[in-house]
Amino acid sequence: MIDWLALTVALPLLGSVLVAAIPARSPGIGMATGLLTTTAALSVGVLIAHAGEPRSDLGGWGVPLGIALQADGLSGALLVMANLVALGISAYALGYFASGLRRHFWPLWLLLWSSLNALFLAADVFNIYVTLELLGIAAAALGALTGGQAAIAANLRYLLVGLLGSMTYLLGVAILYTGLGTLDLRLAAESLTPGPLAWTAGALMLGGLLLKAALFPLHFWLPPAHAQAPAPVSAALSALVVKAAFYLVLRLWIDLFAPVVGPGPGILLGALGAGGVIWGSWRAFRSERLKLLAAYSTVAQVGYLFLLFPLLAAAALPKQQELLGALLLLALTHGFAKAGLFLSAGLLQKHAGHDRIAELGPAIRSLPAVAFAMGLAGVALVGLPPSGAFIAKWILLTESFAMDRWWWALVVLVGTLMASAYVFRLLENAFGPAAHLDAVELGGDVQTEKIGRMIQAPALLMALVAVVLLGLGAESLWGLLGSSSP
Amino acid sequence: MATQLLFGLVGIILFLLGVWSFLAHRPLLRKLIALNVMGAGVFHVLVAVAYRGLEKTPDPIPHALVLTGIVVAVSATALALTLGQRLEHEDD
Amino acid sequence: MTLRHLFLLGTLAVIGAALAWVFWDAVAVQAPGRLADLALDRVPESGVSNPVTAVLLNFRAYDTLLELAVLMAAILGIWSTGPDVPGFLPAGEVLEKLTAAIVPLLILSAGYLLWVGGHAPGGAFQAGALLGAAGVILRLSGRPDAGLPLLTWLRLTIVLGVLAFVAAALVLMAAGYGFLTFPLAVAKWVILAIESAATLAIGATLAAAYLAGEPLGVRT
Amino acid sequence: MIPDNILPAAIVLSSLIPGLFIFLLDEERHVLRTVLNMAGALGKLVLVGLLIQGVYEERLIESRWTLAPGLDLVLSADALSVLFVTLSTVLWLVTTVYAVGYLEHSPNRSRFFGFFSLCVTATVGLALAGNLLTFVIFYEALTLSTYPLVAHRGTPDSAQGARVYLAYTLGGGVLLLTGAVWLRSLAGPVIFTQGGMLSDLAGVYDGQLIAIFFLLVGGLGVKAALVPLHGWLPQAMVAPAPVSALLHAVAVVKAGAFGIIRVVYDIYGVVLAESLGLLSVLATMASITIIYGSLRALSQDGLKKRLAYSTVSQVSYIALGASVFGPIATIGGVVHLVHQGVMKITMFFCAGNYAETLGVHRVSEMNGVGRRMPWTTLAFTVGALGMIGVPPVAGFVSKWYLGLGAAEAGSDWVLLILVASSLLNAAYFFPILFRAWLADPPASWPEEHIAARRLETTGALLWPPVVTALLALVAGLFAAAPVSPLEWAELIARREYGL
Repeated sequence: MIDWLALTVALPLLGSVLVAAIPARSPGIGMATGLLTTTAALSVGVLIAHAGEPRSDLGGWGVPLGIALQADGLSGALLVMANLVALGISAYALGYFASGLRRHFWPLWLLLWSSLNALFLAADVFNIYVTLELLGIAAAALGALTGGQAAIAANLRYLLVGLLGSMTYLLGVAILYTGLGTLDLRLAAESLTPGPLAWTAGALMLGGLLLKAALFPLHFWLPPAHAQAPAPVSAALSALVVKAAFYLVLRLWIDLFAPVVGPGPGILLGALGAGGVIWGSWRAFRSERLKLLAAYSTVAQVGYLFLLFPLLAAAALPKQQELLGALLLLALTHGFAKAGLFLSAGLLQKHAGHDRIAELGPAIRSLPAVAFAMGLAGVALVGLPPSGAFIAKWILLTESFAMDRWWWALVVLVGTLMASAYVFRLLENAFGPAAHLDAVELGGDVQTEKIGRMIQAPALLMALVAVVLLGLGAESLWGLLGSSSP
Repeated sequence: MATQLLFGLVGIILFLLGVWSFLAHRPLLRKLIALNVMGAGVFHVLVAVAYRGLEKTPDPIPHALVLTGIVVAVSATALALTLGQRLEHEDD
Repeated sequence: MTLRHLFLLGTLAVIGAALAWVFWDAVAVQAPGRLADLALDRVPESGVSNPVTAVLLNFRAYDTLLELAVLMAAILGIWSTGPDVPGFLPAGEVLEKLTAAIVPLLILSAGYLLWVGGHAPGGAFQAGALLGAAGVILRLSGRPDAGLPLLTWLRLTIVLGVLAFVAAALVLMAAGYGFLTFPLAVAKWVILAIESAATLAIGATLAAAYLAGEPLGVRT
Repeated sequence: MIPDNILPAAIVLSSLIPGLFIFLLDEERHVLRTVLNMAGALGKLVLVGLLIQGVYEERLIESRWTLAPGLDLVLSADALSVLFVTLSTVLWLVTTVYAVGYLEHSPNRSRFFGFFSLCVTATVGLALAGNLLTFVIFYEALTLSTYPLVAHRGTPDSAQGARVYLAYTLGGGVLLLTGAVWLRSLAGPVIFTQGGMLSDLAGVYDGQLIAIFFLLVGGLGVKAALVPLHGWLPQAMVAPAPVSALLHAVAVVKAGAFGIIRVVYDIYGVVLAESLGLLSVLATMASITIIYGSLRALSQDGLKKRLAYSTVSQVSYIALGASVFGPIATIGGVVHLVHQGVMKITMFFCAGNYAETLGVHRVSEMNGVGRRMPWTTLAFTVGALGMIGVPPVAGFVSKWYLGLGAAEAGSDWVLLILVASSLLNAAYFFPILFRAWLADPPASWPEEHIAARRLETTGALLWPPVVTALLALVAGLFAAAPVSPLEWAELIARREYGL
């Protein structure tokens, strides 16, 4: 029998082994692996849509002795999103990296991909730790790929902070095992009772993960790391890696801790999320460089996601389902949109030789497709219709009014205005005197590259998905969530 | 029981010492060492959990976790050291 | 000792107290057996008699697979930062002799640990660590390549662990068993094969990591 | 024959699809681009014809698409939406012709016409919106699709104008959104219903309903340029003339005014709005805007600036009509939606012609322009007289009904406002007409681009204003004819008041 869950993890592992052994063949093997992995992920999605919640007991031992993989609507949707985005990033990377970096990029990239899939399917708290480390190490290595001093420094800090997070998480796991005698999420959820154990384990595990999810004020490491990485990596870090950490927080929160710790922590997370929305948007608005802007906007977007926690905690089941769908939709939209934005940024940087927003005008105007992609991505980040983020925000706003918690709505509205400020500060460069790039405009020394059509496609496609597909076709998400309710 | 608690408490103390020196010191190398101390602390706790008295074989699960954890920590440390070294090399 | 430090210390002290209390509480409760008895009972079905190895290579083999991937990620990351840093001076006579004596010993005991891991403490990681140590000693004694093969072969060696693991899992899956499910009849040998591959990979990886870069240099 | 559950969607798509294709066209494909534009415009016109017939027969015409559980995108046609759809479709056709002529030899035309089509798509969608969610979606889409048109020229001051425009409209959008979600949290899905749909909440949530009303009207007032939310309108004058025409006559300001009508009649219901005391406040805001706009127009020398302030003033007649209780005032307000559109677009076309042909941008440069460009100036005169309210031009009909309605409702001060504003209109339009016809032309025009041959300027520039001027006359002369805007407005009023 074919274990699709296991394959989504095993295929990229195998691919990574192959490209590591035969670097010369990296692009070919890499793309092939990417296609196969995405197919496996899509099959998992189909399984969820038809057969409910697939689960596979690796080694056939069954929990609590063995480790299980499992998927439900929440993880399945994120899994599919992650794989589609990763596939787009791979296609983009084909044209982006010179052969020198290529042979380093592919094996690490496939390891990162594998760890992402593993995290979305994880059902065992210790296995989550191992996977997190794989993710963190691959991500930091990829981020430092360009070898620049700033890049290395930023990603070393990123690696260390990540370790601090996972060590804290691991102590939480140890405490949890001491008290409950199991590492499986479901079993733990069944036997966990309110009390000091739940509080301590929760504080340690969630605290560690929040550091990786870059929830304000634990976001300090993110902007330099994401801004310094090569564009395809930045896209993966912002769109997927942070999402994976966030997903784990959400998963542990819904399944394990929310039922036993009361409303307090949820409100705290919401408040920090609000801080992230405001601070991240403000810094994005102040950023001189495009990639830094995109990185800070990620801090803000993570904030939005956490805004829903207090509402989730307070809502009754049908509403909770609705909110969970909105949260999921917001996360998916941001995944595609942010990837699109970073990939576009990378092309502009290649074309213009820099990413100083104030001087990007000519480059933007000479690449209309890229400008369009950025525009669409911007629309999705602000949460304007018809993007998926708009639907999600509409639900979030309605519920926060309906539940007499209008102050969360206020944060969203302010955040929306700030987001439009930083997005359009960027987009207005698309209008101006007719575009022709010459060395003078670019300050002489920097060398610019011609940008082919093929490499522009992934960015545009992802932005389109974020705005059109997730905007008009989101309804099925709630169907997918179906039974997988908190 | 007492042995177990002793190991556990030592583990917790080690962990907190690690946290302390991670937060209190700027140099990245010291932060890295601090992380390894934290790791040692967690592994102590796990080993303590595994202990079931002298007459019974200890719980193999935590032991396995510790082994895995050690390898993971080593890998991360190796990468971090290399990155740090690249930094210093560029500096001088 | 600034105010900030004092504050930090205070907080940590409080957290420590809380942790200690919870740990005490949890241990005293002695959560029904935890997994110990369950695991020990089923060791015979795992194909090895050493419980820890049974957990590592069978019950929780998935963790171990990912852990080997972590090692691989680390070394690939190290290589991506650039070529290895220049070696040390050749060793003096004493160290040279010592090395000549120790390295074979290390390799020998690595083999022993690998084999004994099946039924007594030991296994791939201990063995791999010894091999890695051998590499480090060679490096310290002035061998620029730390006794590692040429890069082409080295690449094959460091992926060997993951390769063996995934290959075995996929083959057995194709054969109709679950992913990472080792039928008892062959379990012992599958595990031994994986462990041997892993030992080589771990040893090579640790030694290569010590070079802190991609060993592009031609051998001397 | 197109089924009734497809028709509204088809009307929206008939400009969306050409627009998307136009984006993909290379800059040089002028012919193909024009063909696509005209095909879309004419196709839309035909579809709208079918729609009018259907609504007249009171068939249920509705397209529905589910976005999320309980959130539907609804496009449906009632008498009011048909009026707005028809207006924007007809004027889009004319404006397209004009724009093709106006933008000849200018760069980035694919981008321009792409967003031009999106803009009309948004307007039509907003006209057909069957519930508040759909309305908000297209309202924001309108902002997004007009921004690139305002910024199109890429000069520093057009960038500045676009920035201001965006700041105002996005701010307004957030107000509207807030009101919309708040209302939904109270009332569930907000479906536009003739006579209103909030009556059963009245008495329970009065306070919140009032707050929500002002959030909604605040959001809509930005686009409708209600004082003090009008600041963007004069600034947006930097846009090319066809865009100004569109912004002022069809798309943006009309979207705001149309939204206010929807809120008053189809969400709150005129009775509830009256009983909550909302109408009088709205009437006051409208009156202030009318007077203020006219006063500012007096002092403008820039022709487009003067027209802009006149728009500020004129559009508020619509809000005024909506805020005076009684069917007759309603008729006046609703019909002005059409009349102001036809007349104002004429005047902007003419302003564009003066600028393009002779380089005339200021009133002070218009001496004797009537002799050089008689047809354009004739069209301009028709528009101006209509704005003042001189019979038989359409504007007279609007003001007449507004006046009657005010009298009927017993609010005489509204009559005073009408008289005062008409005098002001005269005060700032007659000088222009006087210069244009009676003063002697200068020796040479500022910069004459297009020499006078058989026509005073290119055909593509000349015919649109002439046609729209004729429309303005016809709408006035045959106001009593069966399918005139007035008749249709009466139909709307009857249905709103359930007469």
